Amino acid sequence: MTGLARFLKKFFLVDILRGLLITLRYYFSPKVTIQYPERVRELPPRYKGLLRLHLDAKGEPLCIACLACQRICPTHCFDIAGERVPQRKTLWPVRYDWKLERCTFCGLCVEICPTSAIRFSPEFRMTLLEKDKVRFHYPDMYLEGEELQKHLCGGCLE
Amino acid sequence: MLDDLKDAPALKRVEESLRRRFGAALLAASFEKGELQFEAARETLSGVLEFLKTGLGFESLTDMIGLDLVASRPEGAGRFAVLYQLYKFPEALRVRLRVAVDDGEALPSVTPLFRAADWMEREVFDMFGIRFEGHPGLTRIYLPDEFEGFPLRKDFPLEGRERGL
Amino acid sequence: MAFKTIDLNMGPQHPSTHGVLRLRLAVDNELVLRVEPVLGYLHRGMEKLWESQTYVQAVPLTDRLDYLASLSNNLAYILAVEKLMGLEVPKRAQYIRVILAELQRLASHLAWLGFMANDIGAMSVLLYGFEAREGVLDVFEAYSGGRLTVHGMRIGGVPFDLDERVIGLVRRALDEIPRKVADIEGLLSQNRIWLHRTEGIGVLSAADAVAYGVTGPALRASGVAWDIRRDVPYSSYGDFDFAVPVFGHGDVYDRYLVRVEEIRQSLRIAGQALENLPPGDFRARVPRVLKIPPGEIFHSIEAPKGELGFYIRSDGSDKPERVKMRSPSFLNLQALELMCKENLFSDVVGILGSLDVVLGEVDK
Amino acid sequence: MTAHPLVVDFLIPVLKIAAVILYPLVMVIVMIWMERRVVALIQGRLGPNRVGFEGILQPAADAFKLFFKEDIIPRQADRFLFNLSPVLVLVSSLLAFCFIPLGESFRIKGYTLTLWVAESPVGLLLVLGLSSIGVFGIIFGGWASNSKYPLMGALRSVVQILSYEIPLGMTVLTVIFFSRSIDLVAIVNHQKDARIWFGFLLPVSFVVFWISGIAETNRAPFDLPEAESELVAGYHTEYSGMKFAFFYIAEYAHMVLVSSLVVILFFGGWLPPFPNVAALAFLHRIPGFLWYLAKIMFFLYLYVWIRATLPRYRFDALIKLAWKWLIPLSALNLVAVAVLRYVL
Repeated sequence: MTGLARFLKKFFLVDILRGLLITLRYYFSPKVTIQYPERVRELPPRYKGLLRLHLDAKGEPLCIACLACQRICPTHCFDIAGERVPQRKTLWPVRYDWKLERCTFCGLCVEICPTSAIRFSPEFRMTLLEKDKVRFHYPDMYLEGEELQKHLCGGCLE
Repeated sequence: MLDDLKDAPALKRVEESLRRRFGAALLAASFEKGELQFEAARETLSGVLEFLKTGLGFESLTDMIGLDLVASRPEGAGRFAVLYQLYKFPEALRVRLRVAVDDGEALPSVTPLFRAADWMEREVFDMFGIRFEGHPGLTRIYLPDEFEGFPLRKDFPLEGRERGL
Repeated sequence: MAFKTIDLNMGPQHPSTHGVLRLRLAVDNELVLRVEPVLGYLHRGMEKLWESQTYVQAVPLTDRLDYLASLSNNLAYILAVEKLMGLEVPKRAQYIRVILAELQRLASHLAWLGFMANDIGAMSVLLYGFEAREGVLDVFEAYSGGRLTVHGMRIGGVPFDLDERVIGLVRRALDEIPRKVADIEGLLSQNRIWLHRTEGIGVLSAADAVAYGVTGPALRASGVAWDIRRDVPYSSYGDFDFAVPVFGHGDVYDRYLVRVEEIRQSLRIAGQALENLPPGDFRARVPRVLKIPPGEIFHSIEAPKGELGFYIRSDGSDKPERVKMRSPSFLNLQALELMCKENLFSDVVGILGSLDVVLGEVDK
Repeated sequence: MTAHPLVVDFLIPVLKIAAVILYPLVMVIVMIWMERRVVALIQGRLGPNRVGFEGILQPAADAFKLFFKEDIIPRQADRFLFNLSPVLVLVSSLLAFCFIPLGESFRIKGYTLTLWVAESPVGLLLVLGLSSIGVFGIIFGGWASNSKYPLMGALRSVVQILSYEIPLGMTVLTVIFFSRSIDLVAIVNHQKDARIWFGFLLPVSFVVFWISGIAETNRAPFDLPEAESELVAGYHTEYSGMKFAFFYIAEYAHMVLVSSLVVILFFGGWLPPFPNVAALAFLHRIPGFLWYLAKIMFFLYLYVWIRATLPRYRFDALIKLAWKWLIPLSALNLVAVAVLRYVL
């Protein structure tokens, strides 16, 4: 490119105008962000939201209190106790505490659970008012959707 | 001469020239998992590194690793060990030099040879308490200067001490 | 009247130090005389933690090292453990790992492009870079559920197979990124202000780069053609053909050019790996309680920031006796003083940005 | 029937003064909203659209918030100067608006209502003088905050504004060659009579004036005194609450002022475009004020558009650009226009 062409390009601000054209195109192109509470982005099935326990077909807890998840967890989030129950051979979970504030959502517990009792849910709303709501105790581990929100931040939804 | 070096001719040449140059001062040599490692005494450390850099062309000091072997050390050997991981650019060769250090002993600083060693030696000092003579400014790199104790030593409790600092 | 230099503190809480880095500067009005980085504000004692956790439990911890490239950290640590065990990973898992690692390099470089441009004033490029990066994060989210700390690799292979949904997202990302990068280049590469702020600034000679242990794009911008993916191939990188961009001046502009070119190369590699993805299982059998016989190895990969290496020493138990991480940003940052001397204050921001330093990796 | 003297001598001037103060503030509010929306839209974001219709009340929300924010004065700060500088900056900008003619004067019941507060034969000089008083506010503010980053921001703005006043002044001279008067109203009327806008007659002057205008108001790509990524927030780092709001409003008012100057000097204030094209005669029915407003909005949009696109200059290049490019260029342009004017 000859010196003159480069000078003319420089004098008539060609590079700056090209930049301005690009931003103008973006000004009129569709936007990336969405109006959050009104529209929520659809989450993929494997999304790592809050950990939830699950019941089997008969409504009994899938969890057999084998403590595999408690042992594998790098940040020691679990405190589980099971007891022998007449109606089935495996243990029945009596205490299943999960410390949300320690959890790094790494997924090792979900992977190692023999009966896949504990799984990630697409629930990403984790705002809560009282500090002790961070510790999930046994029955709360089954809450889903709106009841879970009611449990977490107590009725501000009305 | 290590027999299983035959499939790595370049490393074999390095091993031979080192043996020729230092002979007995080269305490041990091992070739496991494709990595050549030498053991040298504290006194000959600078000499060996100098030769490796200028003689054999290992210009890049990739890493310096401090070890606290209080649990797994053979009898009589120093409690600590410092490993120098070296690298030669064009031929992509890796060599590791190991030096045993006892508690309270100091190592000669290699900063004049490898400019990269400056912070690495400060980190080894910060974590293990191994001093390096001739280092331009041997102070702690991560922890505040008034911190007592060396965290990566095996006797340092995992949860830290009650006094916090 | 002796002229007093200002002792200026940049950080640890400053808009352009990308994390909690504190620079103690001696400044004569605008001219920088001394730069002394102060580290440790994000020191979490990773190496001590690793000694008290099993090999499997340590993987999610490596996500938090270079939190902009968590999959590269996973890959480096896992390859080191597999080399220590002498475990051979199935071909399909190696290809999936290459795709994930290259996508992670794209995400890291695009995030860097945004931060770098924003530091020098082009604020819109920050959003364009992040917009392009969203495509890659969607792949990670669909694949393993996490976007930033992804934990998408396991010892012995990868946690899931690539299903249609994930492959579709990868293809979409590989299509969109070139267009967005072209826009960003249109805004920056020939822009006179950008050229003026980056050309000839913070020059690092090849000899200094090697002496200071600088690796990665910064080293290749200084003219040393070294890329571990090509020179010491791992995880079947040898199967793909890609170019290693090398420039000669070693200034901020060349580091920008190297990373932009590397984005194009990563797109090629990920594309090739996706096209000829071999069949087979995606994860080798690994005993649940993993005990590794005594031994020690050092293994490093080409992470987006440079050579990320792990030295692991095992003592036969299920926990490593010692894990040392070789952090590229730590050593790249050491060369900052050399590059910033005799430059103006606003260049320190540019030079620091061009090194692409992430403090999670520096402070461990 | 002439209007009642009380109305003429008291009510109308008071109303006009109120209008002069309200006009820039309204423009500033519109500007705050426009800047946040336009930059957002350029960056692919939606921008504030929650408070009020499409986020129109967002500036009011910001002002309300700033009003209640705690007003911190650094301990060793020089209290008097620290409090004075925001006032200085704001007052100088608002005061300059008295001389800006917004539209033609027209007659109501025998009384000519003029759309400006004061018409002085030296209007242009006054406006330029007042707008450079704002610099003192920035310098005192930066100096009085007694902390390093504001000090550097203040030092930068001193040199920047001084070096860019010279090309600004010279290009204004070329306009005066043609209008033969520095009364703003006369300049516009002259463009009406000559049926051509000075902008087309003196393109080089317009470009240099516009670039210097951007530098004068510390706007990107010359926003070094308040460079977020380097000096945290430049000269107003230590300010908070209403004092910070003063700086914020003053900067936008200054931008509106420079846009008005560009419009008046180069694009015929309130004149409708294409005066000599008969077919477009209906354009004259639209009042002059709306034309003036439309032109200003274009230039304000240009400000924001440039800010969203261009990176920031480094300090030495900024000064080099002024002294090596703009000043020689405007000097040459001055001579050329003078010769041209003499020959014609």
